[in-house]
Amino acid sequence: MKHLNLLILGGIVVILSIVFGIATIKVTGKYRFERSASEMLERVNTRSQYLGISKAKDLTQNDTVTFIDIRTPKEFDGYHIENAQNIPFDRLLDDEHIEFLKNDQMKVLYGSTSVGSNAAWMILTQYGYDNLYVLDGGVQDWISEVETKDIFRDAPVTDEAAKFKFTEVMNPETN
Amino acid sequence: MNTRVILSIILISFGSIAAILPKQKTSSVQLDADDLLREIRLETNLVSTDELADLLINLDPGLMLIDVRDSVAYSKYHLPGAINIPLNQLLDEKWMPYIDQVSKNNIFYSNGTTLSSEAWILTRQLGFKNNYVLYGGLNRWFETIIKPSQPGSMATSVEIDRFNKRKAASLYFTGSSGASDMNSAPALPPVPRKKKKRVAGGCS
Amino acid sequence: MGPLVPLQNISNELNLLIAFVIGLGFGIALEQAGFSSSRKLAGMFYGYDATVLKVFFTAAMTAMLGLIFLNFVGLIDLDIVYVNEYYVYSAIVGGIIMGAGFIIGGFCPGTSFTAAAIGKIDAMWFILGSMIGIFIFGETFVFWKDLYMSGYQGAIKISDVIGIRDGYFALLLILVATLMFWVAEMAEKKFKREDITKEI
Amino acid sequence: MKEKLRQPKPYMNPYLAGILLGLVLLASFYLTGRGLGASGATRSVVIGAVTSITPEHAESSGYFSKYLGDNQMKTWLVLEIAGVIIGGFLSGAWAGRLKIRVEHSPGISKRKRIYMASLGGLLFGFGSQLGRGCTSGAALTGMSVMSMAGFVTMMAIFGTAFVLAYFFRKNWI
Repeated sequence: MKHLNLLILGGIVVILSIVFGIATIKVTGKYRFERSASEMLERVNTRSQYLGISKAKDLTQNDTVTFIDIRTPKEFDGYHIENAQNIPFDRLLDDEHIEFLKNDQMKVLYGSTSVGSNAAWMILTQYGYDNLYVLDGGVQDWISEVETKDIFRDAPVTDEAAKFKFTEVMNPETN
Repeated sequence: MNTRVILSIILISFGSIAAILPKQKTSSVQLDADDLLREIRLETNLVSTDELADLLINLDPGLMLIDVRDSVAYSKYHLPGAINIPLNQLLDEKWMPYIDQVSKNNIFYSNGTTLSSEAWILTRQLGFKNNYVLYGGLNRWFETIIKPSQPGSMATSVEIDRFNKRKAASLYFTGSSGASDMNSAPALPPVPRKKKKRVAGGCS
Repeated sequence: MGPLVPLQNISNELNLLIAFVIGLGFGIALEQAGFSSSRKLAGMFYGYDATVLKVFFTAAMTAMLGLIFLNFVGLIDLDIVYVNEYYVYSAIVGGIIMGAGFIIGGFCPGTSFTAAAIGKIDAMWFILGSMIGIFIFGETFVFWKDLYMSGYQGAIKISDVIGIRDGYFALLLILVATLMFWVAEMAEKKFKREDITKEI
Repeated sequence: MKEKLRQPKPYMNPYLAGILLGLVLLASFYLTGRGLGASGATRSVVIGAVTSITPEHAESSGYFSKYLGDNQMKTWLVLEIAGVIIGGFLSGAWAGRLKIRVEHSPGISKRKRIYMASLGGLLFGFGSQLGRGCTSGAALTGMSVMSMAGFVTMMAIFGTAFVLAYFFRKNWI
């Protein structure tokens, strides 16, 4: 019979370890992405997340839209779009912002360039949040476009626009 | 109640639970949101145009340039030796051995940094390694390497030294030899052998 | 997230230390089960002692259920865990030769090491014999090369072959094993050999 | 009382020993991703010996050259088998079963038993290379990961042993 209680003890240990496993996985699995990479690729290809500076300009008056500045608090204090909220890039997934990011309000991410805010948009969207947009162009473009010249360009300032006529530049004759 | 009966009861109960459990597709290799966030902030995946110029001039064998723009832009102009994987085809099966491998260092590039960093984020999230992004893309490549701007009179020796290096690189890339192999699309390199993920084991 | 060595890229030395500790557990489990006695091992084929059957299948089921539960809670990635590759003909022919070796020699490689460790000289001869057998295989490999490489099916699982889910196969195996345990205990009573079981 | 002490302890209940072995196997999967093994270690020892005695011969032979890379004595399986030997010794010492002897059925002589053991070993060594693993490497590990190779090898081993049992009953009962 001595072995019997050893067997039961073994059984209890196994059950405990499984419960422990379930408990730990709940904590560690917290940041698992909900959307698959291919789903994200389709969204990225539509380029629908980009918001031109002219459209964004009108939204600053609209209070149902919140601008999110992902730069550091110091840069944020230096200059930021009026009534924008500052969530630095590495704080985006913190618990305190979950409620805010979850609400169905329209939110526009912006940073010093559109690359950082675009990366933030990809992570948050793949993580499961919706109605997030990316300001096309960073704070420099906003300042030069909106604050100083006060003219509203329609064409987006996307950094993907080719600044050079690559082919001509390459031909030795025209150099 | 001998041990056999007790054991059978325990095993059958666990077995019936196991029968209804869904098979968890835990690809441990995939990154979670916080890992990806941390890696992006470290910016270890960015390659500067100067670094790329050195790699190209030294004909670094481990380098693989991947142009993520569409095929039209690629045929008009692409960096020497670059292959074309348009972003919308990035996760196609045929490109898997190129973007999920450990033998070469891939550098994604496009006109700017947006498309290439999107490509990088998608591949990194799937756990693929050895992928990098050309910071500034072709625009910056042209601003710095092909047509470097003359540093001001107050420039430090470092800036002057860098300008000369860039000037030399510009000649290398725009000289007659450089221009000719530019538009001939290179033959697709051999498919790099993908490391078997499964652990070796057993007695074989 | 297991398995740790490949995923957390643990150093080779630590991996070898893990191998040694696992070997310790393996040796203790084998010796405690009585596998260090060839007559106890052979008992399964003559009915008087079905220890091999009980220990083997209980161990296989415990590990199988363990893997299923660990996978479910996401603590192990089964795509990385090694699954033996299936070469049809060499598995069968190799198994037949090993079966003959088992009934003649009374040991299998693992149990022979355990038996040798507690002083069984016949186990030491068994180990020597297996070394010679491996050497002969190496020397005459050219004859068996095509048999050795033929019939490659990849690392397929039984659940794929039958076409049921892993969990169902585990339950099926448990039911079959429970039946076998019952039959084995019946056989132990029927083919009782007091003289042998008392001695070993 | 002294006599009582000399009496070796009884074997553990087979089901409990099975669970213990199963947990060791599970630990091996969780820690290293691979199961247990034994015949691979014997092969490494053989290859280690062959390469040290006649290195050129080792390179030339088709089978051994496959394993020539790293130092054969520092491989996973050899360390594991070192653990098995010491684990077996400790468990034998604890249970009082340490005794230098030849265990054989009364029906046969020591000499015959040793012949049989070496012949059995030879067959097992040969078969384990052909079948890519023995009862612990291919059969037990294979069964726990539900591999077809493990299942077939196990059926072949136990099946053949059962069939041939009648012809070798003189050695055992």
